[in-house]
This record gives sequence, structure tokens and C-alpha cells, in this order.
Amino acid sequence: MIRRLLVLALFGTGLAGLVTKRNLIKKAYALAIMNSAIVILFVLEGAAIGSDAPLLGGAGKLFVDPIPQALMLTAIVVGVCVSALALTLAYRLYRHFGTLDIDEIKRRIGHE
Amino acid sequence: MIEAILAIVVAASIYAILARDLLHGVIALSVTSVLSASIFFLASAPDVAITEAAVGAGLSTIIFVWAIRNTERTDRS
Amino acid sequence: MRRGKLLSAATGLAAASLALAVLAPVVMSDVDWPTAARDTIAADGYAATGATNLVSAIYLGYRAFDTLGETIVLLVALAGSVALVASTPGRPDLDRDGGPADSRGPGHTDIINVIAGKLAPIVLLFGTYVMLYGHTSPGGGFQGGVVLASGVIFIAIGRRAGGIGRISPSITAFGPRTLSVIEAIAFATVLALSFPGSGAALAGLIEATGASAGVAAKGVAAVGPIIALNIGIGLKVGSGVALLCVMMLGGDQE
Amino acid sequence: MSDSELAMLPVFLPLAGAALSLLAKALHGGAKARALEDSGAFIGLALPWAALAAMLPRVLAGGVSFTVSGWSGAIGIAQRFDGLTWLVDVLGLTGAGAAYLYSRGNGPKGPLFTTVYLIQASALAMTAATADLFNLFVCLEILGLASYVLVASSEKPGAFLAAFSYLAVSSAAMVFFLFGLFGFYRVTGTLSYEGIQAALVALPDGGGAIATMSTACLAAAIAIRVAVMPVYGWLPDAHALAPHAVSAILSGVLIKTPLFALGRLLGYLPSGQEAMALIGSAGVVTALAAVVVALSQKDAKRLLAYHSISQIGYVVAAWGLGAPAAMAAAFLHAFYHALFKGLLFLSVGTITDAAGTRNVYELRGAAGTLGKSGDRFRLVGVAYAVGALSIMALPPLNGFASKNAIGYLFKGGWRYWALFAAGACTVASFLKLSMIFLPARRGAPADAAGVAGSVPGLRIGGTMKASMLILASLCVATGLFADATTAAVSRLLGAPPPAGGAFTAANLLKALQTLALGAAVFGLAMSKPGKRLAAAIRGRPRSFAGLVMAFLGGLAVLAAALARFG
Repeated sequence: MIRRLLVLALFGTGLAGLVTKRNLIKKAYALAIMNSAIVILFVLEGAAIGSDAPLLGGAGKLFVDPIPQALMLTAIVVGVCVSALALTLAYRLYRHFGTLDIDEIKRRIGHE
Repeated sequence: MIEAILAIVVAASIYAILARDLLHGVIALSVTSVLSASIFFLASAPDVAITEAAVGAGLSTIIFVWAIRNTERTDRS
Repeated sequence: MRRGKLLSAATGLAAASLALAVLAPVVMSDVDWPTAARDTIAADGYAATGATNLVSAIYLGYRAFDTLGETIVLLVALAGSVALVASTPGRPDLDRDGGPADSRGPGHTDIINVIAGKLAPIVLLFGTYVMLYGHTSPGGGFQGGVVLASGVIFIAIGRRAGGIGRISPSITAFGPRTLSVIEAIAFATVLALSFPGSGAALAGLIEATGASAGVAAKGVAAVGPIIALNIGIGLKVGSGVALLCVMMLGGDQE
Repeated sequence: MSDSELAMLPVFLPLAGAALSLLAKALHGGAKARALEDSGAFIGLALPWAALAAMLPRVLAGGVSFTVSGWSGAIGIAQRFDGLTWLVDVLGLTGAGAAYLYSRGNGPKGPLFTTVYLIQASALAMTAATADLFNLFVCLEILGLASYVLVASSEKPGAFLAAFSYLAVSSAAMVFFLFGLFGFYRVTGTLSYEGIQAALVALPDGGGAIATMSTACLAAAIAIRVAVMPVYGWLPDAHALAPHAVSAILSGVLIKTPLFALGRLLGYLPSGQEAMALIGSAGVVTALAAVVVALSQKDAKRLLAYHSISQIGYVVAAWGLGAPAAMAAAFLHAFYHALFKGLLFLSVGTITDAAGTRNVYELRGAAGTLGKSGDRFRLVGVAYAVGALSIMALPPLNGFASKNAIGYLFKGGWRYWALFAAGACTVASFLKLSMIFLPARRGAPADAAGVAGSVPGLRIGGTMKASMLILASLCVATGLFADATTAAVSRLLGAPPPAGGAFTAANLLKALQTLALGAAVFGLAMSKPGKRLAAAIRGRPRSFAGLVMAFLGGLAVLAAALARFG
């Protein structure tokens, strides 16, 4: 229960940051946080049905669900890919406009 | 145990979003990655833990630090 | 200013509450987590894939097609990032004023660079281990690849300290060009291994060669495709990530 | 080769092409690299046609369902190759092939572009065939990342921001997608559409609130890619600032494939019909609202981008009805739109490049400009005319057939009239855009902008003309043989053959009415108050926060509506 609330809080933090923070790098932080929230949620919930890591060997083990773990490996990688691309885009925008403020950049593009 | 670590993760994330110094934010983020990795380890997910440590705490921190070094350190907004 | 802050806080709060209103029923419900899939894999996973690490059995066996997609995502993101940075007009020479190793002044740099150079072979060895043993222990191609990449970066940093002489020349051959060739070939390998039927064909091949050599290769044959995939992914990820990092350190001019 | 292997070829052939092209990139230029890249493009964009041809008999026999590499259905990745998959693949390959041909003349060039482009083509085929929730997530992420990179490849600062906004908002949406996936996995323990459906039916409450909210999360996250109201805000900048070839494929193909994938998914979910109906109504609103904004634009490509939103509104409106006949009409318009909007982006892009300005109010004398840039027979102008007449739904071009087929579905309701009004505004908007072909004003500053003499060095090459020629002849052919095309699509989608033909007296009369009304709207729009209103619409505030809030608002509305139904 507390875990779930904390995961939701984590997700909410990321989302609120994405909406309110104008700094491009902060937005990338926010996306990373949102992604980590769902990863934690999947892994924790999938662990509810067992107590052992899904590695065969030894008898009488009660495994956790390995499927969410396999899925989350992909989600983590996708998350870092998104971060990398977001940051290089932020870098190019900074090199051109000299600021990381998204509203300021938008305003300047409007004037060009 | 997991709840306590998770609470720190949430706190560090909030700090990362609010910090004026972006570099402090990155450090907070990589702390959350390391802590998440330990959560995954405790939750019997060693594969995810290793990935999170290698990717979240390693690779993405490098990229974030690179981005900040090549742009600016303070969030002026 | 103050009003702007207030407005922004209100927007953030509104966003979070809208989202949580939708997500709360999904996250907070007390439905029992399903066990059928876990039981199926625990019973059949080893026989079907030969992997004792059940996560690997899914990641590189049952759902290897997703993993192929993930590799592609990584390829696009890294290649796109490298191209975006490389095409920046008037980019300063990062080799001189950038890069983590140079930031602490000349005295420290040398020591760190040399240590990094010496550590590189060990890191590469560890990466190879993580990559090769993904089917029995935690880890696998992706994680191993990231470790391999950091090994390559260590080489690059070490080279900066004093050139090629300090580490074995055979390892220092990892220039951006070599890395891109490795990346391309590894990608083609992963692709070939992911095509339906090729895994079974490979297993058959291993079994046949094992039989002709008089070895019972049954277990190796079953897990062969997973090991091959791990190697392919490891090299692909390692070279891709290393390319990005080398470029970020400013070493793309060679 | 077995059926399931054959069905994977449209996915794997472009990937094989991408691998060759990646190798070409590693070789850093030279004749060998060039040959590798070319053969990669050929393998990726031409050979899949052969695979599709071989699949046709199997598709007509009812399609194939399988899991990738034959893994057990409970955990493996389910795929479905049926008439819809086949058609969506045809749409994707046509758009991708023509736009790639154009890119060989007018950029972007290079092995990296080819690699990413082929990967995108492959992901389109993946998205069309997948019947697994997590696989759909992966497909959408590949499509997304490839688009961000392709949009940014125009190297314009505005394109970087457009790519960043698109990336941020759709990545955030994809996290919601994962929450939806989480919901379904926790209730059903499976990820394949069929498995989810079967498990939900077995539950006493059909999954209850979790299933409803998860449906909303999935649908809203995919709706962003389709750019239906209210989650369309990322599209205009991205499509307007991308390189022309990329605009053509983004507008022509990339906003449609996710829509049909969503349709397939919602077909399996308990509240899927309601979700489709709701999104369909949003589509009608989109069709009308976006065209009004389009009419107010002064940037030629941004005008086209808003038209893409408007036209996808037509498609979504028909798609929302869900029945096979409606799906056939939706697909027809999606396909025709891929042809004529691709054509429009390529021709208008060429003209604006040649003239050196994109301002619709300033650019004049486009025909002369084309002549100076090496288009002696004004082929680009003809191509533009075919595209414009198609989107204005004038006979005998293809837009006439598909818009009438959609209108027929809504006969008598408010949707019919909304779409009719949207059609008139489309006419007005393209009358306005066609003004670029008016003779240059004497002594006007437009001369200095390059119309009269100083043409920036664009040479309109053979591949550019060839790609436009292909698209234009397809527009004409599908228009002339509209009834045959409609019958074929209906057959593939399992819909009853449509009753009447396209060229009925009533339809022709309607086209005349639309034209007359459109001319009147055009007159209003070009008047002084009209121009002032246009400037006000153009200058309306748009922010990134608004983009995310629109997504969240749409999600909440969808969730609330579904909860009320359920």
C-alpha cells in the first residue's frame, strides 16, 4: 500500500516537473523519473507472488514473476535512449539560442 | 526496508526537479538510480538491478553530465 | 514573478491530480498478481531455451523480438544523437577543454588517465563475462555491452595520457571507425539471429557439429541461440555506446 | 518458407536494408558505401512488395495468426497478418518509397538517413501486424525515436524544438501506455490481445475499473501519435519544419499506422467500442477545427500540416464507427491522403525551396520559378494541381471518392454537416495556397525574395520528378477506378461491397456545392477582417505545458466517459 502510494508520488513528481519546469534538461530529468516510477511499480508488484529470483537451480524455490522483469529491461533501455536524444536536442537548442528555457526559445523562434 | 528506500528515492527525485544547480540534480538522479537498483535487488530482480545500475547510474549520468558541461549549470527559470 | 510561480505550481498540481485520478484505480487495486505465466516458464522455460536465468529465457527466447526492437531503439537514439552533436556548427574542440579527465588540472589528470588505461583490460574482461554468462546468471548482452563500452572509454582516456605505447596496441585499435564497423556487423548478426527459424537452425547446426565431433552437445545446442544473441547484442550495444561517449569526449575527429 | 516467416518479411527486409546501410555509414563514403546504401534501400523498400504479393492469397483466405518464432502463445509475441495488416503495409510502402525517391534529389541524404528511414519503414510493418501489447509499445517507441531523429535532420532550430516537444510529450504518454499495460497484465496475466480478451471475459466484472482506466491510458497514448484533437499540438511544427521527404512520410503514413493498430487493439477490449466512438467524435471536431486554423496560416508547409490534422480527422471519424464498411472508408481516405498529401508536401516543398520563401501571401509566380530551376514542363506544378484537386475532393480524383464514402456513413447527422463545412474550408484553403501560381506582382518586394531572378541553387532532379509523377498518377488512377479500389479494399477488410458508385449525380452536385461554398469562404478569408482574424488565430498562445495538459485533459475525459459507460 505504502509502496504503491510512493510510486504514484514518484510519478506525480516527474509529471509535475515536466509540466512546470521550463528548463529543457529538467524536462529530461522529469521523463527519467516518470520512467523509473513505472519500472519500480512493475518489479515490486511482480515480486508479490514469490520470494526467489527467477534463476533455476535448487529445489523448492518460489519464483517471482520473471515477465515484468524482462519487460522492464526493455523499458529502462528505452528510457535512457529517450534521455540521450532529448539531451542532444537540448544541446543543439542551447548552442543556437544560448538558453535552455523552452518558453524563451519558443518566443525567439516565433520572432525569426 | 523497501518502503524506506523508496521514500528516499521520492525525496531525491523531488530535489532533482527543484534544484537550481543542474549538476546537483544529476547527482540526486544517479542516487535514485543506485537506490532503485538496490530495491530491485531486494525484490529478487537481479537482472533489472544490474541494468539499472549500468544504465541509470552509469550511462545516463554520463550523458546528463555531458549535456550540463556543454550548456549551463543553473536552471535560471 | 510571484504570480507566475503560483500559476506554475497550480498547473503542476492540476497535472498530477488529473493523472493520479486515472492511474489510482490501476495502481491501487488489490487484484492478485497472476501466476500462470510464471508457472509456465518455471516448468518449460529451461527445456525450451536452455537458459537457467528465466529472465534471459524471456528476454532472449520467448520475447526476443521485443529485444530486437529495443536494440533498434538504441541504434536510432545513439546514431541520431551522434549525428546531431557532430553536425553542430562551430563546435569547440572538446578534446581540449572538455572531457571528464581534464577537469581537475594537469597533475591529477595524468594519474587518473594512466589508471584508467591500466584498468581497461580488466573492465573489458568483466564486460565479456557479463555478456557471455547471461543465460545462467544475472546480466547479459546489454549490461555486458555497457560495461564493455566503459572499457573502451577507459582506453580512450588512457590513450590521452601518453599515447598508444602504454596499453597493448591491439586494444587501442578501437577507433570510431572500427567501432562503427563492429556496430554494423553486430547489428546484422542480431538481426539474422532474430529472424524466425534462424534460432532453431543454429541450434541444429551446433548439435550436428557436436555430434560429428563425438560430443553430446544437447544442452549447448538449446542455449546456443541465446549465447549468440547475447554476444551480438553485447557488441552492438558496446560499440554504439562507446561511439557516443567517444564523440562526447571529443574524439570524433580522427 | 512458412506462412509465419513470410509474414515477417515486410518487417525484416527493411531491417536488412538498414543493416547494409549502417555498414555503408561505417565505411565513410566511397563507391562501395554508395552501392551498399543503394542496395539497402532497394531491399528495404522494393522487395517487401514481393512479400506482400506472396501474402495476398493467404490474406484473402482469412489471414494468418502466429507467434514470432513459434514460441508458446502465453508468453510469446502474437502477430496477426490479415487484410488490414496487408493494406496498412501497402499504405506504408507506397508513402515510404515515393518519399525516399524524392529524398535522393532534395535531401536529406547519407547512409544514416537511409538507415533510420528504413528502420521506420520496418517499424510501420511491425506496428501493423502486432497483436501483443508490449510489442506494440516497442513498435511505437521505434516509430517515435525514428521520427524525432528524422524531424531534427532538417537542422533548423525550430525543428530541434519541434522534435524535443514531440519527444517529451509522447514519451510521457508512453509511460501512461505502460501503466495501461500494467493494468491489463495484472488482471489477465498475459500480453496478447486474444489472451487479454479471453481472460477479461472470464472475469465476473470484466476487469472493472482497472480495465476501463487501462483502456483509456492505452488509447490516449496512441491518440497522440495520430494527432487527433486535443492532442494534436506537436504536429504542425514537426511536420512543417522537417525535410520535405520526411514531412511527406510523417503526414502520409506515420499518423495513420498507429490509428489502425489502435483499432485492432480496441477491438479486443470490453470498452473498446465506446472508446472508438468517442475518439471518432473527436475526429469530426478535429476535421473542422484544424481546417479553420489551416486557412489562417501563412507558412505554406504549416498550412499543409494543419490540413493533415484535418484530414486525419475524417479518417478517425469513420474509423470510430468500427464496422467493417466504415473501416474500409477510413482506410481508403487514409491511403488516398497518403498519396495526395505526400504529393502536396513534395511539390509545395520543391516550389518554396526554389522560390526561397514559404510565405503564402508573398510567394507569387511559382510556375516561372519552377522553369528556372530545371522543371521545363512544370511537372511539379501539375503534381501540385493533382494533389490540390484531390484534397479538395473534386472528381475524378481520389479524394472525391473517399470523402464521399465517409460522408455517406454519416448521412443526415451533425457529423455530416460538420464534415461538409470542413470540406468547404479545405477548398478555400487550397484556393489560397494556389495563389502562389498567380503571376508575380510588378515591382512587389516578392521579386527580391527570389521569384524574378535570384533562385537559390535548387535543381529539380529526375528522382524528385519521378516520385511526384508516381504519386500523381496513383492519385488519378485511384480516382478514375475508385469503384474498383473501393471494392477491393472492402473485400480485404471483410466489408460488404458498397452499394452505389462514386460518380453519382448527388455526389457530383455535392462537389459543386462544396466548391461554391469554398470559394465564398476563400473570399471572406482574403478580405481585411478575414486576414485580421487569421493573424489572431495564428498568434494564439501555444506552449509546451499546454501540450501536456491537453493530453491529460483528453485522457481524463476519455476515462470519465468510459467509466460512465462501464
